[in-house]
Amino acid sequence: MDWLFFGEISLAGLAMGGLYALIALGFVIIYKATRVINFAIGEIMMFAAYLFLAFAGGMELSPWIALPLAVIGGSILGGVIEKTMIRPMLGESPISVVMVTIGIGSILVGLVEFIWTADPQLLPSFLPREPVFIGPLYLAPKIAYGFLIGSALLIIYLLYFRFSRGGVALRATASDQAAAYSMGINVRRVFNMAWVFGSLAASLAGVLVAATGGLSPQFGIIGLSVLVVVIVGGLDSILGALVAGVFIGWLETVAGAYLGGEYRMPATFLVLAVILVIRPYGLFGTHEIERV
Amino acid sequence: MFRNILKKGRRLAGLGSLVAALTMAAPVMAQDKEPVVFGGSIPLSGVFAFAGIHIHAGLTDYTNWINSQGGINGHPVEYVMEDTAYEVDRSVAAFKKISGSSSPATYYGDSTGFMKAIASELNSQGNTLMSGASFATALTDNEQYPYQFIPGPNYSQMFGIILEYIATQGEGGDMPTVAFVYSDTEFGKDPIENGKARAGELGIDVVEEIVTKPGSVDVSAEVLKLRRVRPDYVVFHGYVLSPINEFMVQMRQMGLDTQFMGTFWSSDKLIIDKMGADADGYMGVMPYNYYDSEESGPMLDALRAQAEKSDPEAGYRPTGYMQGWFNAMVWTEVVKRTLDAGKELTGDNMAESLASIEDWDTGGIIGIPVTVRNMSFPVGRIWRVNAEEGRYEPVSDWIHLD
Amino acid sequence: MRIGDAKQSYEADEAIWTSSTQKLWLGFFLLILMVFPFAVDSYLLYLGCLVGIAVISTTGLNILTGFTGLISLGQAGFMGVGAYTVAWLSINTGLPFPITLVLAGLMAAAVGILVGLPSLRVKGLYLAIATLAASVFLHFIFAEWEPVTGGMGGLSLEPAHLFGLTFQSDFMMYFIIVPLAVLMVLAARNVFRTRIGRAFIAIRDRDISAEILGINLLRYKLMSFALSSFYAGVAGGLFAYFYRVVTPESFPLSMSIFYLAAVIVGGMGNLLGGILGAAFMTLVPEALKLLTAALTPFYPNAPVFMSPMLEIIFGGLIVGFLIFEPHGLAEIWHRIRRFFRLWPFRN
Amino acid sequence: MSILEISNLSLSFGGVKALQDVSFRVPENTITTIIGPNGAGKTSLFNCISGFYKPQQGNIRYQGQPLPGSIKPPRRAALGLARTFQNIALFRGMTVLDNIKLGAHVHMKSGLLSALAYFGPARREETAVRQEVEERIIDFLEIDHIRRQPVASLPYGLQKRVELARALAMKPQVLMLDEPVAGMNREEKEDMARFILDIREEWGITVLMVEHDMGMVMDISDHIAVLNFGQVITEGVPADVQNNPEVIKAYLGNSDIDSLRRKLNPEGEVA
Repeated sequence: MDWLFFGEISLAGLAMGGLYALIALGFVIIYKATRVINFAIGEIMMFAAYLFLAFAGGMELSPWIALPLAVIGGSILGGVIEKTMIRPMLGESPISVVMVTIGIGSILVGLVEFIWTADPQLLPSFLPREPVFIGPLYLAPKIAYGFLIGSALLIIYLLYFRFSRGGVALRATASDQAAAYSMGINVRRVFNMAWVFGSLAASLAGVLVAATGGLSPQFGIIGLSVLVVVIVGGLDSILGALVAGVFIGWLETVAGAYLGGEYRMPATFLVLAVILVIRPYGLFGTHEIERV
Repeated sequence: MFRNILKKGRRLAGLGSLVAALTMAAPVMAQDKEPVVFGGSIPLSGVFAFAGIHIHAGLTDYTNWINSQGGINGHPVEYVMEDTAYEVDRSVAAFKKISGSSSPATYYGDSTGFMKAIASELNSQGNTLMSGASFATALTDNEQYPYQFIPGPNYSQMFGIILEYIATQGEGGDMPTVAFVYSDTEFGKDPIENGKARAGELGIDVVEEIVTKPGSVDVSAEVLKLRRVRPDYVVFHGYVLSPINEFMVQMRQMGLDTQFMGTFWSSDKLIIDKMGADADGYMGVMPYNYYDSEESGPMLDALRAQAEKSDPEAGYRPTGYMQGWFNAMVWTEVVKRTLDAGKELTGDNMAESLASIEDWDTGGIIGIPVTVRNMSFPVGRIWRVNAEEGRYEPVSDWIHLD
Repeated sequence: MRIGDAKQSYEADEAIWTSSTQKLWLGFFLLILMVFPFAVDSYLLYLGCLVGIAVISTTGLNILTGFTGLISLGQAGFMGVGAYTVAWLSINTGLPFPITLVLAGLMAAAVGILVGLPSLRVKGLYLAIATLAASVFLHFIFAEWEPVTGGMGGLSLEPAHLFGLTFQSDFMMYFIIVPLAVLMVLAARNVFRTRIGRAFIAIRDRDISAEILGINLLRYKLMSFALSSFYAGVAGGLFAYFYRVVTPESFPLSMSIFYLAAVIVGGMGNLLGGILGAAFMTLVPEALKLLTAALTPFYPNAPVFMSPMLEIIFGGLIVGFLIFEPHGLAEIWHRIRRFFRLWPFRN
Repeated sequence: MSILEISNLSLSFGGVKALQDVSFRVPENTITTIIGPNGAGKTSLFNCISGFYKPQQGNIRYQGQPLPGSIKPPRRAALGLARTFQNIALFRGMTVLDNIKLGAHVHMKSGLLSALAYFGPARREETAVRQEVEERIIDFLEIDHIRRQPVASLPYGLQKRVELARALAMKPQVLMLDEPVAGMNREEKEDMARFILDIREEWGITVLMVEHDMGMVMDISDHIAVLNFGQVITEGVPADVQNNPEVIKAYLGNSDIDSLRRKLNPEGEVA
């Protein structure tokens, strides 16, 4: 076995996994606070990436201005979606809410095709292009820098939720909505905030992923990989999102490299299936007690 | 973003002829002869729209041009199409609709999936000859698809042409090595088996095979694999753009001097437009002259004139346009040959006329006379991107497979 | 105006069509279905067949999602199983279509049971994700198990046949598809007159109290999966005979979402809704196409926007119906009917 | 003899002890009531009996046979343990008739195939069930006027009655009622009490009930067990329980004894 090769593949996979972790974090924030499984997360990522394209490519802004603009745009989109389409579903069955998010995904794909056509696109390259070596291991520069930017946001998030007032409100709402409400926390605002923050993380990851892999209206399919991540990690576990994100990213890449690209999805979904059977609430998720 | 909307509007604007097509306007000349109908399931929207729009323009412009030349043996030509959004069921619906209302002699199919799905219907009707966007190897099976042909080399033949080119590039008896990178789709897998066999015959070593999902994926692990085997050539197939760019950029960042090549749908100017300087040196196999090539010929000049006339501002016309035009040209030739022989325009008669095409002069669309083999035109040429000029330039002679 | 009917026996009261007016309408509807293929052109005939297949598949998904409350993203995969079964059988055995279709249904049902097995441990959304995993695996199997499925190139098959008759044209296929669709909808209707159907609904409404009533959740969830995928399998089998080519790309995830949308738009847990939803969703693209054709003379770019519009409309219908009319088209239909039943006596 | 015997049952969630060493008996063909303050563990006990919660210790014997945790709720229903819920658990999407028919589920056998065809066994069975439900239950509970209505549209009192009807359709040996008259007005309560008595008298069904309305409890119970903080503090006939100082303490701690007597003593209420 070629350990150097394995090391390089693993490194590439772990770096990709870092981005998965970031998206999964966005997903988990939304789920924890609002109990909504957001099937549209891939499309929100896509939308932000197209915004970046519009700002950096169409309007020829500097990518470093376009990036925050696109990310802000994506998080506003998340907030708007919550307000207009998720909030009316408050109290409906989770299945209906999930289907609303599927519908939202479809609308976003249509909007993107409407505005930018279905043509494949490349994002203006904005990350350094010099190869990165970690010891003897080569890492593609886009992936390396993408990982760094993603991790930075991830750390900011973790600190924010730990120490800020908003973070406390979010965690309180996540653990007990009614109690949070009675403590004077504005639960509706927390819901909206969760969507904004969740979409923000997804948007940044969206731009970074699109920067390495290109962009088209089918981009949202990446949401499937994220779904695997959050189920494996546990829908309501931030730690789970991080661990599973990195693991699934690694597994996908290693399976693709050693078995072939057609094995990427089946490999991760196999892990998903196993987890569903042996630990249905994920590696780190909480098992909820059913009340009669 | 609104500029994009406007820009997209531009793509179709000058082609006001679309209106004519959709509303089946009367042909240009008042003739009492029955019109010959060209039908089409055209992907004006959806994922293949980037090509479909130009295919449509090519077909429309050709129709107008041939009518201005007096039609086919005095029969005016009518082009009737429907948008399919590149969905098989909608393509089938379009075919049923069009064949129910205007009995087309020839028909443009927008995908391999559609061509296969419609085959049984086509065979049982037996009065339409079909070609289209697909260069699928399977469609050259005359038993199963007697009324469908390929307007150029099929994908396997494209690989054959590419490999033949690569074989000539070896120095001092040292055969170059090659890696195939293709998408995990029917389209992507089509020529791989035949390509490997052909490489074996030519003594070319296929050192790596990489399958990826089409479109936006992270390919850094795959690039690392290629870094290990250091192929002299990488042949892409089954992609439009991504991840070709990513392979090229990353491999060059690693300092590899690999040459990159692609098949028909991966050899459009889109690659240059989107990749810019990174596209330099990329090579594609193309059976037609590019619109902006330095070649000329009566038909190629007519094409340029007609394109200029229908939309003076469009400038360059992509390969889809050339492909649409060439399809219609072949249809015309087939219909003409059938009518000349005094036969009816049935599927069998037209297929026979098609098979009789030998050393046919395409007037500059293809640089050499072509002969139909197994319902395809196994001819092509290798072109290479000159990023500075923003166009493809020929690097090989025309290659005609037997 | 109609007046309540007095019934002589409980059996009569349990009948589906309880009044003569209803029977009359039903007869009229069946007559239209009979006459339809003789009266229309090949294009409408084609659409009619498509709607028929969609009705079968939507009814199946409705049993699972609408009546039992188990969301599935695997419908296209199950249809694929049915389609491949039919294709393989007709290539390798030459069995007549009634047998191949039943086997297609059974095969899909078996796969459905397998996919439903996690419902032993997981419920609701986790189960939906299990079905998603199933559709990924099924696609993988379709694409990679070349000796059986023909790989990415798929399989081409001969037309359906029975007693020397060959069902090649859409016209002939119509007479397989539509009667089968009617039959299968009626069968589903029957199920919901019995304890089995009631158990499904009980599981959907309150699975814990269903359990206390002696309903074995796993057993009935699996039964619902089996029944639902049987319908999908038959629909897939018809799809195979209809297009006579089956490839892995024939059954994408978007197709599963299409059927979910049909169930939602039609009305979850309402068989009539399933029919309306299937027809509506199948015809939306065609209606949109007519609209673009009408707009093109004034706005030549119209066709470019058709596909994005379609995506937006699909998504908008799902979201809109869930928010504003969760009972779907069926409820709208009932409102219209109530209006006319009382008309002109009240508003 | 006792149809249901609970011995040394303990149940806890995490650190919370819901039941501690609970033992009592339900004599056959009686109306036995469990009373106790909120949070005393009454519903948890019901959930143990119906098989939802698995007690960590102790066992339950039913008709002389042990009921281990391996016997799941559906099986217990088939064995003749029926129940209603504190907060009504009807199927809101169905009509009254379908809800009641669901109760008969365990006594029906027809399979999927005959259901699809609605022919032969399925049809006969459905018709028979319909007849039985109509003649024995709907008439008895006087709900024939609402049989076609969806339950969601019914007032609270009627919903409770429909839930009782559904439980009766299960042909139970033991009928467990979780607060059958909570939230009802006096007239409705009286109706319900009459039904419960009739069920014991005419149908010969043992009733096990959790109820807060002391008037009704003292009126119709044959046997009462008092639960507090997960423990049985006393057990016996109403008159004994009523005057047991432990019970009085459990109920109101040390506050006004008179109001408590009134609450525990139905006569006091009348007076």
